[in-house]
Amino acid sequence: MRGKVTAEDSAAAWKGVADRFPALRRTVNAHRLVYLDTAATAQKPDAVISAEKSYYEESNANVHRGIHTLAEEATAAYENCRKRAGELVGAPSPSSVVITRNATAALNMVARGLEHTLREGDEILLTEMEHHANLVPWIMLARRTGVVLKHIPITDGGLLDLGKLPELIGPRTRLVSLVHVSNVLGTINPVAEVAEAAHRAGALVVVDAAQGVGHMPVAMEELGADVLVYSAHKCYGPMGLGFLVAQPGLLEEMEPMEGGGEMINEVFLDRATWAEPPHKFEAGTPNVAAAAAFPPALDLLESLGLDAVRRHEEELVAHALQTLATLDGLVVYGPHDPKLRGGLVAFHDPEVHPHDMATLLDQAGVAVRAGHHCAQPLHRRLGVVATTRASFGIYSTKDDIDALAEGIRFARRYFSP
Amino acid sequence: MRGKVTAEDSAAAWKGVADRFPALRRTVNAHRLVYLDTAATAQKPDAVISAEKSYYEESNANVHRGIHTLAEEATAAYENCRKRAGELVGAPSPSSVVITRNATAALNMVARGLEHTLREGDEILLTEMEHHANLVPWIMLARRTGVVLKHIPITDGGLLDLGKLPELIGPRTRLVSLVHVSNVLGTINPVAEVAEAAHRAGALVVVDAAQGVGHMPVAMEELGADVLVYSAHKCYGPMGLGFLVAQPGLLEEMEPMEGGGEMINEVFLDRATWAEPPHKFEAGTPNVAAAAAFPPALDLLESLGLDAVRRHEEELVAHALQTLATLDGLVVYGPHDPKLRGGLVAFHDPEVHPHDMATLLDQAGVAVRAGHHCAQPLHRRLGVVATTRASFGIYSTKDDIDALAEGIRFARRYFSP
Amino acid sequence: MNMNALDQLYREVILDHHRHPRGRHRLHQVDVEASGLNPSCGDEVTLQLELDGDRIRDVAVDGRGCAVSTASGSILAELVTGLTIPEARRIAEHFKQVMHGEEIPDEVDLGDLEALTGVRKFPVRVKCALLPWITLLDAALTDAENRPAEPVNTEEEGS
Amino acid sequence: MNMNALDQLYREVILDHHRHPRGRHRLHQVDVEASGLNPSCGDEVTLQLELDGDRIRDVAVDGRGCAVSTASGSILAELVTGLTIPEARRIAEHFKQVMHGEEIPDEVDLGDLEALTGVRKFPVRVKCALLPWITLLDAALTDAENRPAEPVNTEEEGS
Ligand SMILES: Cc1ncc(COP(=O)(O)O)c(C=O)c1O
Ligand SMILES: Cc1ncc(COP(=O)(O)O)c(C=O)c1O
Repeated sequence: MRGKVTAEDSAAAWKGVADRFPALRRTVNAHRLVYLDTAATAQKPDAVISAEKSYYEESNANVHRGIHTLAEEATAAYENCRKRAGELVGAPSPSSVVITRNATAALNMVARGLEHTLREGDEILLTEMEHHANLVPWIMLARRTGVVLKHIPITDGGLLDLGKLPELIGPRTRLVSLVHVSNVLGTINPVAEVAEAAHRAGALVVVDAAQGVGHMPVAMEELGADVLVYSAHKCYGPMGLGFLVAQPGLLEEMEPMEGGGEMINEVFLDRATWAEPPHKFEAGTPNVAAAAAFPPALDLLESLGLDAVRRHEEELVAHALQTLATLDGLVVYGPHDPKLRGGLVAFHDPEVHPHDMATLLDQAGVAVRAGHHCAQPLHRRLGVVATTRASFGIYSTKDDIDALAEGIRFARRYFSP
Repeated sequence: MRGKVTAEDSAAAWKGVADRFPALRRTVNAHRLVYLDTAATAQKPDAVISAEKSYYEESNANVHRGIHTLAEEATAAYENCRKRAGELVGAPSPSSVVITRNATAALNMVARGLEHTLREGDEILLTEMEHHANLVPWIMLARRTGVVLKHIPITDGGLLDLGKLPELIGPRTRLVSLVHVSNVLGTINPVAEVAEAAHRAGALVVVDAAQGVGHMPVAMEELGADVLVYSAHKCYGPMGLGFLVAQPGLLEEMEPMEGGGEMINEVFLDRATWAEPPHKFEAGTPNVAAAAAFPPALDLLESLGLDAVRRHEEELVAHALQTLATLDGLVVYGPHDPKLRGGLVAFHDPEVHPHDMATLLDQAGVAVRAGHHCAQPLHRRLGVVATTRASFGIYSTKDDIDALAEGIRFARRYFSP
Repeated sequence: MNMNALDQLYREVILDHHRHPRGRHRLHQVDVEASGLNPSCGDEVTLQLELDGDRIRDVAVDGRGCAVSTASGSILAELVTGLTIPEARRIAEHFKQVMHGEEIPDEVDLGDLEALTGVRKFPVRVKCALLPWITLLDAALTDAENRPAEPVNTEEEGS
Repeated sequence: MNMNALDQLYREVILDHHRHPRGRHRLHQVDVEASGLNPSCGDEVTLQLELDGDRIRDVAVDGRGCAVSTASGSILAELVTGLTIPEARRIAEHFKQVMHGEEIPDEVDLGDLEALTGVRKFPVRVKCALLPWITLLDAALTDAENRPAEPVNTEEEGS
């Protein structure tokens, strides 16, 4: 992160922040849009949208190889994104930031990239609350290599059961990969604590920070992350853009998952050598337009102050927990303490199935997500196949949450016999 | 492709087509921009730019899983892109189209996806004129599996030396992957002929159509392609979007390269099953914004008529070949007959190194590409480390080519002792 | 609230089937059992058929799902009981076509199923309505020609 | 044409070095040989040093590249001949800093190299100017402490 903002600047920036998001001005089924699906993808501020437009209107070109003005401008925009995206999470340097398609691609790159360092019987430790993006790449890796997957269980309160760590981390543990903020429970995990145990055992620590970055201050050093991944689209940036940030040395050790242009040093018909990281992981024409459009999202977040962003979401979660508690029988998942939670709440209504709930809420303009949220094992653990999730962003308000509660009440009435 | 356009409609569409590309209105070093780098990435028409903007301003959401209006709109836009992108190349059905990051990602998916069907000693046939995107994934595959790579040589005239085919394709040949239009020589390869020989030997045919699609009619059936890949950004569409199109059955056979959300059927902590194709190859949040922005590019191409687009580029190439021939000593690569060439010309000036050439041309507002164009083995074959390439699009004119020739003359004067 | 759209989706008969699902009984004899899953949302359904030659003597439906998929399964139990396998297949095919918005070639009486066609206004919910029917078509009826049951994925069918 | 910018890049001395590159001779004795490559554009350079203790007695430069990299190699040959290894390292480091736009901590006389600083206005060309110097720094001088030569990649240094 760059320089801190003053309290006054931050307050000024917060004023009318929702007005900067054009999509929030639309109506849905004749209601104002109440967008509570930020955890799936955040809405984009006008500055992001116009930056992408300007890029295409002015500097559109392929990067790196080009010796003409547009290509230079495009390259500068692309590399500026790398720098800013790294700064946001305390990357050691711009060259430790790989630009990817999304967080999912980044996690797959890590799994494929470290495959050659892993042997049958080596252990990888995950958690029971992972998103499929941090499960399936390792399952695929285990199939290919015979690596053994273990999982930190969760308590009934929705926390990682750290008491189990000593028996789960051992000399065979080579890597621990865990989610920073659960996209279902909301739990903000004590990543640093897990990382310390992992590092003591000589294991690498990978952090899936897809739900944390842009919603609270995140510093990979503090988390003890050797690798941290996130997606731009979940923190107000464009789609088609994600990041893999690594501590020095690791990218050198990793093998590239994909081959092609831009990632090579020398290519012969039958052999090739790779460029230095981060380029060796960026095969083909990158999404320069998205890269050009991300920094304005970071400018906005910085002007608001990430501490203030976190406080805002914490207040919203507190309000949501309180409000949902007034609805008899509704089961809310995850910790009760808003301090331990990111800006989202998943719940189950015994009377209304999540799909019906989402459809009914949509009729009232309230956009929530229903389903397993790419966390089937967690839902199995919770004993349900689907939940309804409301998730918040810098533009969310208590009114939005009240509209949600109102919608749930309506749905219950609608379905009551 | 959809319905044919009439000659009059097409003529009307061609009028002022360049005006639809905002980037072409800019000046570079006080000259009008002469953009001759379309083969690296095409400029975008206003309709594409505004479609991406509208998407973000109105329907921005994550796809598939969402039961709310924005998510439905986003899903519809995404699936419409799949349909249109497939129709452009004669895909058997929308479900045979995988949406990827770019052509490079698509080729890597094919190599990784078929890996489990290949054995040490099996042969893969490529050509000497491939882009790194169609070399490096196979080199990586060969390293992992012991598959043997062979290459169709090129003649001094820049054509595939098909006389060598009989000795190169044999019972061990499992796959032939070749470029449709060379990004350096310009050669339009006789893909159908190669495909026939490949199919007789029971080999699959993969076509890298990155330089063909959007520049001439392309039908995978006619080419004999089992798999065809291309990038949206090279045919006037947005960045961060590519396609892998396959004949029925093949996607079922291929393993996914990446795991994560959206691509699964059931996930347990230690195992998972995949969704049906094409979804099984689309892990994580896709680039919906880019998908929403591509169809307007296709609308434009269809209004111009792809036959007319091809004629336009053929005329430009003919003019370029003629014009460059007036420059003493300039070596132009590839076939002499414009009918055999796509819309690009690479050349080498013995007096001015390509980098210097590109820099000098840029001072005159002329954007060309200098270097090996991600085809080092081909350049080795041509006996140079770098060439200068001018490439054309629907907005290019003979004036642009004249400006190029003028620039080359200036560069020669500048460097002459 | 946009009552009209909603009430098209959740017609009274749907809500009734949802609240009082048919086919939730045990069969005397299970000749065929097949399960279906909507991977994107987690809805599950299990169908059991009791056969008498090529006639479906009884149907049991179980599963976890939304009002739409529950009602659809309930209607299935009601509608298919007593039909021959070809008759059941005809209804299922027909319903699938209707839900995919295709032109309907011939007249088939859909009975209560007619009420489910309102779901077409809600594209993402179409797969909820189809889940039991796809399971019937792709697994149960095919198994009625005696192959071992395996779960089917209806994802691409419904979205 | 924007002559001013161009003439900043291709100053007369650069063009002269380009047209008449120095160091294109054979050494009596090759103590160190190192090659560098710009993968993005294909420029290649090979440096040979003839050493006398820690003093560079003679330098030969060979390669294929643009005017900027050719001139830069030529200037290198001229400038470094006769220097000690630490002196050569100091100039190379200094030039690298200058070309990366860093604040310059101490005064170093760059001689003809000064003329190459105009390349900074052309960011993508900076790596052309640096190729011989990075090759000197990362390979040749280090090899002067006796490890076997291997090509270096200057890509990330220059872009
Ligand atoms: C022939 C050819 N194949 C493949 C590619 C790779 O395309 P992309 O960089 O969009 O993945 C290119 C463009 O660079 C190309 O010209
Ligand atoms: C915790 C978590 N990890 C990973 C992802 C995957 O992000 P993406 O789909 O952008 O790759 C998500 C979002 O879906 C998520 O919530």
